[in-house]
Amino acid sequence: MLTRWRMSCAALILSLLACGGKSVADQIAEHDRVRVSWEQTSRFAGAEWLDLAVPDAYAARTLQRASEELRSDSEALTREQLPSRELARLHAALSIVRARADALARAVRARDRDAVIRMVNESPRANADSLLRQAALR
Amino acid sequence: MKKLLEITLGIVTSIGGFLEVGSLATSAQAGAAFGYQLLWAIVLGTVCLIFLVEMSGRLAAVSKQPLAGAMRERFGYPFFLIPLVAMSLLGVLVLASELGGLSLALQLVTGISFPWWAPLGAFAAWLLLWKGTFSVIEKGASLFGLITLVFVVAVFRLHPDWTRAAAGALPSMPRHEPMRYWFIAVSIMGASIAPYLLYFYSAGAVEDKWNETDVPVNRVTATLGMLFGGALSIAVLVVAALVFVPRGIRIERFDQIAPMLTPIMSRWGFFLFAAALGIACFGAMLEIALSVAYLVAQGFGWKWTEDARPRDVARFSLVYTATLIGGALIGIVGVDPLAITLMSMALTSALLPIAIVPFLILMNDPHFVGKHGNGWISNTVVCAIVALAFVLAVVSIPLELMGS
Amino acid sequence: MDIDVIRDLLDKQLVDREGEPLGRVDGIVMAYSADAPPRITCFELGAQTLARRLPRPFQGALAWLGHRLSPRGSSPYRLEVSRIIQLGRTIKIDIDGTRSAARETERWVRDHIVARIPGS
Amino acid sequence: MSTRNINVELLLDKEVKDSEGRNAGRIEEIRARREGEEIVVEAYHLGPAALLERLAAPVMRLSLLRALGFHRHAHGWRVRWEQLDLSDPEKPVLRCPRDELVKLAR
Repeated sequence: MLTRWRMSCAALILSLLACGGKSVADQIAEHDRVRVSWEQTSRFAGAEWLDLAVPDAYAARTLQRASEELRSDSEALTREQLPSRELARLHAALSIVRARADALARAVRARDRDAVIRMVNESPRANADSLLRQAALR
Repeated sequence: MKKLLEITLGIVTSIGGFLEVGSLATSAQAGAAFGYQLLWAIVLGTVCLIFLVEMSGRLAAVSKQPLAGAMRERFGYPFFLIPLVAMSLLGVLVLASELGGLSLALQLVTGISFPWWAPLGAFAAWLLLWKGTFSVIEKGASLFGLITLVFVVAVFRLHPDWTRAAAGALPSMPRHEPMRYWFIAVSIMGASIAPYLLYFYSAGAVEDKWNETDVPVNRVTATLGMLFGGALSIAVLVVAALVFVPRGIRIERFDQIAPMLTPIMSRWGFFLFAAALGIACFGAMLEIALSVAYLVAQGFGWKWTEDARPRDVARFSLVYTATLIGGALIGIVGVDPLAITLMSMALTSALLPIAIVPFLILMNDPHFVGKHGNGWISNTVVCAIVALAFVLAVVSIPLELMGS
Repeated sequence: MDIDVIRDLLDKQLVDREGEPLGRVDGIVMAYSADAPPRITCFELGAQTLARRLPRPFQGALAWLGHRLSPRGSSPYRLEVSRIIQLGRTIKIDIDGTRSAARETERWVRDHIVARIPGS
Repeated sequence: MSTRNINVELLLDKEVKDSEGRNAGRIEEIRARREGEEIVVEAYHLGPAALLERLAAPVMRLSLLRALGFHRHAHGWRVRWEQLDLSDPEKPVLRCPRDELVKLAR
């Protein structure tokens, strides 16, 4: 009786580990999700700073944090074995978003409102309606 | 009339004391990542907590024994060490994450960098415990805790689609990122079913000298208080969903949560969030440090009360001081508070059976609770939810550790 | 009056004349002789008694810790059963807690640590 | 006859062998009575395990478990003080065959 019980335990754990290991598509989707999230976090920090809704120190630190997180994500990218075409696309997108986060951080520290306005308008805006519908919030 | 005052006070203290860094962080992250879909975890956690809080108050009122003391007497010394050690270590870890929340709040308000705040926050909490009495702490921390009602105001100003929100209260399978979904569900349940709340609540009932007549009052205060508390967590989740989802923001780091109220209340929203986070965490730190001290002192039979001067309850005071120092040390290390918070909440779920199963057995022992024993409803509800939390935790924690 | 020694005495809370806690019944000593009914003679308190109740591997650790913490070293403190005033939810003992050795560790922690911190 | 001090809490869960060396259960409880200032031991209760006894009693009240068929079949014996030889507390031995013991009403 005991061996049968131990066998079923091993089967359970194996199945969990299988679904634990991320497939390539999952990894790429995760990188896209992280990048978009930090891109929108930077845009949101800039916009709220322009509305005087968040203090300068918070906006600057969040933008700097976004840049650091994007850097560590691109480092993680180099460690993963992904198809080279996808690798190039992800790296390119990451560097653009990171550059904008750094620029926004500098502009906020320098209190250069015009630069921040320009960069916030330039950066892509998340499609609110489709996101709300996807998450069944509307 | 006295009973009415006691009920309102009981409800107020549980609302104020409910939200802390765990429920705030997990609800916000759940809303941002999965919309209303994880509402069921808060509902289950709150229902379970209502039964547990009511039971711990009833145990104290009927047997005049707080939870930890009754556990030592009922199960004997060697067995009692397991919940003692598990809950004390968990208490220090959860306290560290509360300290992380408080430090972040202070950083948001002052703009000064974050690791420096941890020892200061711990010292302030220690000072209040050293000089204050139990009623000052319980009532004060909870009355200030009412600031967390700002999330309820925010929810009504966002006009959510209530029918879709209600749909979230029914458990459903995740459409994306299943591992993350179950890990946050476990963290939410760990955040709401906080064992330290039971030790604190039962010790408070003994300090306030409850008796059998307080059992019905306790049933009302526990139910309504925790219900409002649960509603607060739901409010945080709904606001996070309606603010972060349309903006495509997922919560990876704690400070991403900070501007949660600014789209609704602009600069006021920013500072109200920081104040709510800071006060909620400070209140929780006091409760956790005291509950570890209650656990250890009652377990070994030392004199324990918060209403005496520290020198008259030397070892009791020493334990809460050590707990705060332990929390501060982990806080100083400066590990990302969101990571500590989520993991300590998930670990709470995994360790729930150690704290709750002996408690359930106690509540069915006529030697302790006489005719006020548990009905089959509370036994089955608590068993089912604790078993669910435990299984989910055992499954999702390894996956999360492997994933990150 | 019938007593279930384990359920009614072991691990129970001990209090002195004024009801101040003395500690818990960590151990119970029974005088055993082959030809007369054994008698429960005294209660034992202290880390050393607690250490002995642990499974073998842990005993060393707690005994060492107990030795460190309790200044009087490792011999456990004993309270004669004859001094019991009242058996019930707690066990009341006819002694003055403030001077009794049962609270020696409490006094040691108070005098050497807590009293030195201002505002205590 | 020499008297020796035995720590009761260490007796708990000790396996008791009967005169033929077979396991007669573990010491779960000690029934005593208070005579003036003295507490005199009358009998020992043997059963599956002390902790199980402490857990089992209330848990069996859970109608849920009884419904699932976990009915109490645990049995135990009541051993009078003179029937138990504790000269070596590590190895308690019965001074009589097991069938002379009184079954515990559970």
